[in-house]
Amino acid sequence: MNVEIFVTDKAGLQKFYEAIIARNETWAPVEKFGKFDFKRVSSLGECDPDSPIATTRSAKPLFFPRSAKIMKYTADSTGTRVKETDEDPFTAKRVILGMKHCDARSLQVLDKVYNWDYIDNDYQKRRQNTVVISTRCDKAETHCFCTSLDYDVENLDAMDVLIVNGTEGKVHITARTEKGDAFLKENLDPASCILHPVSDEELKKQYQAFAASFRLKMNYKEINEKLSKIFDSPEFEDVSANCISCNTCAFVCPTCHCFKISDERVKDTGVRYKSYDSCNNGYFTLMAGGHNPRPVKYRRWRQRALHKFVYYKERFGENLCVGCGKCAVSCPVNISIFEVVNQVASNEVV
Amino acid sequence: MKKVTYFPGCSAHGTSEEFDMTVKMVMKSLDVQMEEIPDWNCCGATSAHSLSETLAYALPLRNLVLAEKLDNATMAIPCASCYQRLKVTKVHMDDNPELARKINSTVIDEGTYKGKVAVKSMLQYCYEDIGLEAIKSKVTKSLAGMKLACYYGCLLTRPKNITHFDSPEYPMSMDHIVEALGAKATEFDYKTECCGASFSISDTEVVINLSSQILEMARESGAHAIVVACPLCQSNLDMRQPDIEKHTGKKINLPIFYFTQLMALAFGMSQKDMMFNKHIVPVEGALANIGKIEPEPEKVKKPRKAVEAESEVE
Amino acid sequence: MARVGVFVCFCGANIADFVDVPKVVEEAKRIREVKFAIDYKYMCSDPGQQQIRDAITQYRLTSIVVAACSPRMHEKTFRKALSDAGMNPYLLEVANIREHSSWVHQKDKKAATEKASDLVRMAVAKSIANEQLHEISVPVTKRALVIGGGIAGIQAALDIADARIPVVLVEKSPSIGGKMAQLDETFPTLDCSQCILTPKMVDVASHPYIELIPYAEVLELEGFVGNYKAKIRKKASYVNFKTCTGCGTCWQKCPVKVPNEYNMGIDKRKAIYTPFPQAVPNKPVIDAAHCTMLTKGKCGICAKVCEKGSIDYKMQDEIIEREIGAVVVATGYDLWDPKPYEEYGVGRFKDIITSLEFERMVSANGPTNGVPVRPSDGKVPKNVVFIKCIGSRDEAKGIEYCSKICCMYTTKHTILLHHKVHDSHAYVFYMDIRAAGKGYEEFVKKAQVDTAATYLRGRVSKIYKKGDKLIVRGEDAQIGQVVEVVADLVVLATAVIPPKDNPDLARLLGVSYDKYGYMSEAHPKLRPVETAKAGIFLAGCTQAPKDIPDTVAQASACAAKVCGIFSGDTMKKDPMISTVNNEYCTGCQNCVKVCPYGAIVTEEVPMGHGSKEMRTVAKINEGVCQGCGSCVAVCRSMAISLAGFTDLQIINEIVSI
Amino acid sequence: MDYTKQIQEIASKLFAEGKIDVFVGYRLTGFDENQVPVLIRDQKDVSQLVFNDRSVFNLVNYLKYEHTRNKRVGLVVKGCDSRSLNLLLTESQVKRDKLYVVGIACEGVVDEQGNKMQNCMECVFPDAIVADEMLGTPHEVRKYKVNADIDELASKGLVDRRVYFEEVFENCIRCNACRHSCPLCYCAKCCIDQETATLYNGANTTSGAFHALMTWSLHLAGRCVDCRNCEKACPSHLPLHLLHKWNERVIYENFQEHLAGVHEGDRGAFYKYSMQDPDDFIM
Amino acid sequence: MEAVANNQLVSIEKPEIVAPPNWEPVIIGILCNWCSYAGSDLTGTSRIQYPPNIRIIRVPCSSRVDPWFLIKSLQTTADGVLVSGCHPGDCHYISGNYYARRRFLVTKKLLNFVGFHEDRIQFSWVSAAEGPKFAKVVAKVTEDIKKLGPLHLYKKENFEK
Repeated sequence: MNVEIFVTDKAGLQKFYEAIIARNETWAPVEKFGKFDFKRVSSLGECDPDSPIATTRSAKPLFFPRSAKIMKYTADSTGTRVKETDEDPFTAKRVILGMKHCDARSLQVLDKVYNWDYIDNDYQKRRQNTVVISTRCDKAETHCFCTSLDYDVENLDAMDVLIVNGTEGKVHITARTEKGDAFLKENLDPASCILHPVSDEELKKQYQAFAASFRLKMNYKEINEKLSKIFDSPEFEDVSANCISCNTCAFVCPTCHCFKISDERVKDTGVRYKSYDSCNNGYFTLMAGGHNPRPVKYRRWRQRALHKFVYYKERFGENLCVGCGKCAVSCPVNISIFEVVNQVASNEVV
Repeated sequence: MKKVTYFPGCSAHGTSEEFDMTVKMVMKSLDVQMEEIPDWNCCGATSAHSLSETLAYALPLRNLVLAEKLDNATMAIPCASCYQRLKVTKVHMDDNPELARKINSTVIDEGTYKGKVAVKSMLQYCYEDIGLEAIKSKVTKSLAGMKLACYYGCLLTRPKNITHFDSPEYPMSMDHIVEALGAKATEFDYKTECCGASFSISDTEVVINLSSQILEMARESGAHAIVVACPLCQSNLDMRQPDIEKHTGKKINLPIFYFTQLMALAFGMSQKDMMFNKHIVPVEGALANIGKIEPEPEKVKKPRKAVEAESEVE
Repeated sequence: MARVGVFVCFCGANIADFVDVPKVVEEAKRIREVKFAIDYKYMCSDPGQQQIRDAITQYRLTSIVVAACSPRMHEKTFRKALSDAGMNPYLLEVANIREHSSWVHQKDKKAATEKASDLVRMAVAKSIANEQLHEISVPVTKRALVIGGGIAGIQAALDIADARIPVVLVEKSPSIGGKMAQLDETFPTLDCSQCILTPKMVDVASHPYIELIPYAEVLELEGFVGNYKAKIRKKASYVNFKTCTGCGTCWQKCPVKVPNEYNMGIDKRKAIYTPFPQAVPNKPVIDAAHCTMLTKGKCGICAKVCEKGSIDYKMQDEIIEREIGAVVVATGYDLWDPKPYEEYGVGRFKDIITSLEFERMVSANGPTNGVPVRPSDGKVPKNVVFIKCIGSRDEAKGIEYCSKICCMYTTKHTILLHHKVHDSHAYVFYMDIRAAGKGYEEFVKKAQVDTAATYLRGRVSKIYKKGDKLIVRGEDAQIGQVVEVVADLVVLATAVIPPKDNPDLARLLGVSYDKYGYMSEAHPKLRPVETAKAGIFLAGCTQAPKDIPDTVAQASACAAKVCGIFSGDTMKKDPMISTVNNEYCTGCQNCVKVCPYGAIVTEEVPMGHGSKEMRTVAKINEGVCQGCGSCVAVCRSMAISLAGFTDLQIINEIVSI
Repeated sequence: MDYTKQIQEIASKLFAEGKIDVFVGYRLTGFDENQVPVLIRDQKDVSQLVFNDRSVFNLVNYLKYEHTRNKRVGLVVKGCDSRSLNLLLTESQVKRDKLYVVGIACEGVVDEQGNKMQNCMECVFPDAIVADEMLGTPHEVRKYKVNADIDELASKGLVDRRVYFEEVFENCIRCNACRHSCPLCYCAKCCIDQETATLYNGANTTSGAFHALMTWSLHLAGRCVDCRNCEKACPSHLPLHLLHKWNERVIYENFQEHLAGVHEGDRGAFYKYSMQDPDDFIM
Repeated sequence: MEAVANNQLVSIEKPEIVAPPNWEPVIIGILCNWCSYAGSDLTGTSRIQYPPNIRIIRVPCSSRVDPWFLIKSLQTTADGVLVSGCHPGDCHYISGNYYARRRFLVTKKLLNFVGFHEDRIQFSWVSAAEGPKFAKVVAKVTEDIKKLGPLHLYKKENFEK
């Protein structure tokens, strides 16, 4: 496939960003309390979308908010009625700047589960109304290992628009999807660019040099195979010993998508919320009546590791982990999932 | 060598010159170096605390602040009144840092009050810091034969929660000191009664009345002289004695000594330096008793004891 | 689904005039859980209650809200109505729309009505979370423990035992009798103290329902009302009481002399002794601190002279355990040491004595054969000065309170002095004469006339010695002058203070005590006999200074309370108490720390179903818990809940306003 | 501050003597200089142990898991950690005779950027209070100082503080990492776990986060030892220490200079009282 | 922020929020059963009038009051909270109010620290005999809260007044 690449310079890119922010509801990595997270921005000064910044949390909250209203109801002696819910603030049209490849990739993974037996309309709406703009990664962080996983790392269709910082101060802007194409037509001033057709192969080639620079590498195939066989390995108990069950990994993970439902009632009106949950949480599998199939930490840990590396793949043909390393960065006790799955898989099944 | 900060107070330069003098002599012989507070000021007694609380605290506080510059742990004050003002100020300042900051701000030019110097009367210093043993060791000319009534006055040990020294009603520290010098302290119940010094000028009658009772009780206790540790006590009891004798028609003739004068005497120093000539009541009669040791009276049959703590075996 | 009935009361015009009652009913009907709502003129009347009873069955109601007066007024009434209709009475909630709305918002009917509706909605929300509660019954052990064998302990023990309830009477010293046994005569009747006390002492010793344990102290008390377990240490007496006949040879022959406590140290007793001739039990004990056989291993005379061979130098302290249901504390009082009165020369002048020393001197069986003498020279005093309020009412040196009995016994002492030394003269320095009591004022008046004692109102400022006399200087406030009295003897009426170890005992029993060390009653007016800990009662001076009649009255009151507890085999208790959910309890024991009643203990439970590993959790003792909820608020893991005031109930109220 | 060798020796000796079943210490992550807590169960693994100024995490936290429950545990504690251990001992969560505590006279630890942690600069008790064996030179007792951040924030106006904290609560995602990383949060049922009951604010809303953080900090008021495990754990990087240090300051100033975990048997300021407690804020 | 007319009430913590016309605050009063609840009953029996904004919740003792009752109240229905118990030394349960006092102080200061006006949470000791005092306390609290305007911090999103 040949794609059109707009080539411009730094000043042109700056203008492009300014135009986006001025015309759209724009989200970008913004520093808060010393770390970066996606925040609504109203001027370019607030953010720096030019270099790909590893945010603490992914862009997941924009599609799967930490807490979303499902419905609102009233209950009195005449009966219970569902009321109109307020407009979901996350379904508005918006643009996300500076999303890393892995984050963008995670949306593709999530799409599978959200389009599976139940179609989550809110999610679909949020996806459709969002334009994702990524800047090409140029540096592997300590915990990055996206290149070792099974999907095509050179797949560049996860984002709608890709921006690549080329040589000699040149900047390449490419639309990767139809949505992206339309977006560029709307927001990019063609006068500031040179149109330059380039083959997809060429783009991918540029990428390979960068991929070679990764320090963390694993043999995904082998690990996937081994993990699927060692459900009963005592090794899980060992590797999870220093985990403190804090849920942080799941909450920062771009692909974790478990949730819980809670009701809050004041007087005669109530709201039903859907909020994040995590399989590391001791209550996660607690059933009415008190039975809990995963009462101890290592079983929950095993569930998380296997779900990431085995189960999702079995069901959807894709690995759930995108290798972004966010969980290892945020882990209060510095546990790395990369290290752990390698360790578990390196032990022979007894 | 010990070092102590010295706050002489105004009377040391006037009525109680002999106190100041003998203190310095005695301390020298006891190997104590006294450092006078540079540029000290009036302690404010008694006019300041009847007029303004701030002034009453600020005057002594300035002295306390200056004293801290000398870097001695303790300051000793011969005058009971000065001692009282400085001690009260110290205790209140240490208890209430907020107040201390406030008062300190009025004399802030001199420095910040830290509360690190202990305030003691000269008597307390001799008794606690120097100690009876050290005093005893310096005695060359025992005062044996002399019977002395120790008079503390109203301020040295009171109020108890300020001074924390000796009994407020029946103190014994000076008694122990004079006994260390070889003299005999008489049982004297009026040792902390008021001598009326505040009315010294304004209502002499009161003074005559109160002081005469003290002198009479001292006489009755068999004392040859009275020992004091306060310039006001001394001047009152000494100066008023002729008036009192005239008023009551009874001869009293009790010289009033500073305890440091007697210490100097017992340490064998020259009588000339002790300025006995400043005394109104002549001292010679009393001093003549030194060396005249009475035979111990035969023991009277022991009266039955009210409480016997120890058990005894028959 | 909850089905709530709401009953709104007019309270005649009390509510209806200021609150739109029909509107309140209408609002209540809009609530989802309310299935029935009605108003009535007087809900508390029988027809009103009948409406509730009828609606319960007719509408299958699961909880009831009555909007009427304060629950402190009629909660019990309506609970009874629920009970009568076969409903658990604790499913009731009362919305206080009278005291909290109609009576306090009389100028604004609209606001009062809105508020009343809110209060009803809150009560409905709370009642939904109400649970069925059942009165708790606690079994009781019918045996009482009396601590202290003074007149208070003796009276309480006798009264309880007379109701055929077994009593364990523990006395610290070798004999019962206490302070009263040291008194010569008692005011205001001048009865001989020994004459009225000793028969009671003998009764105690011979009573079939009283177990007397002298020379012993309570070490531990655990459990709760009706179910205490006491550990008592019986000190070694070195004399076998079973064989000893009390013949007295041993103490006549004993060579060791010790100051006699009974006579305030005025004379001596032996190292083997009975405290006084009429002691009960009248068996000697060996004072281990002074006996040379026990301290140095030399002597052994008493063992040699004892024909019965009752002396056993190897005897050890013995620990006795008793199960009991209630405790009467009657530890009595001590006298304040007047040492801080340095201006009086206390300690220096031998002829200043305390009242109890004087009492012993004038006592017929006292050390001086009933004649007061000067300790310094043994002469009989002529001029005696009595000074009252020594330590009492004196914040600076002593304690703030009035010791209550000093005025009366000083008056008695002037009489006794007058009787014993006819040509004597008494001077009394006093602050006030407090003679409130039957016959007391008359007693004082008569004494003043009979003895011609000089009463001087004012404080003594100084005592000094002149020759062999003491000069007492004080103010006579009535003439506004300083007076000096020449005295042969000065008697100080020292303050009554609690025994030194009262706080220790109070802690051991789990009873609170005040800043002086007196044990605290549950309520100063309405529960003066009980302590805050159920089943522990106070008699006599252990609670506050008292004279003998008051002490005896309080002791009998204790007996009545104890008998009340023991009137059935079980006790009924309000079910609004805390419970622990073992699953959530972490065993941190914060609740144990804050519980004012010691109602929380710990227990071991399995870690999980069938697990062998054990963990510690808190356990509420139903018998002791009073339902304050302190433990609930400090329980971070929310394992404790207080029936009637659960988190859910309170939150339901908050969110439904 | 590097006690790697000493700790390896101690652990090795303890295993050799059969005194412990598990040793809780630190090892390197293998990726960078940061460290992972490690539970050593065998003498052959003690060579993994390290200890230096990157040994940040408060290991007392591990005493609440099944891996150490009812086992004989060897443990490395710094000053702040030992205070939390003291509280756990007081609250009967661990038994002293089952522990072998290696106390550190701590010189302060550093954050990921290598800067000394703020709490270490303000530390009052750098030396382990509870220890069977001490490493390092003991420090003199330091004076309690009010945290500078607290001072700055407290001196701001009400509205400014509200704006600041609104941001905090808005950014909280209620992952409860704070409560799980806190050694003093050992409740089986935690009041801020959303599952306990919807009654207690179940949803991950700002309002729910406000409730959770308030309640949580009040449960730690008078107990928090300022080890900052929670703050390090927070993926949103919320300044959680502000809440704790504020409470600590209020408690220190009002309740007889109370500091948490300093004395054995002291459960914290809310589990005792004094007649002298301030009463002027009550009408 | 829009200019607000002088006579309009704004929330003290969020000045951008303006009180609706005829706004009346809701105050939750948590009273201990033995002193303050009895005292409030006495206010009623004495017919002493006070503002009708307070809604009273009965608890056995001030020590039963968990700080999060106050937090929950402010989050949902209340503009202000009053907690009242027995005077120090008078607690029916001996020492409950001493423990409560400590918690209250810290809770009040903490909420103030994160942006609530300190008058939003108030405490009082009202004995069973202090009917007039209870009325005065309620009047004062009501007046204070009225001055502060409506509370909109961390309100439950479904709560509408």
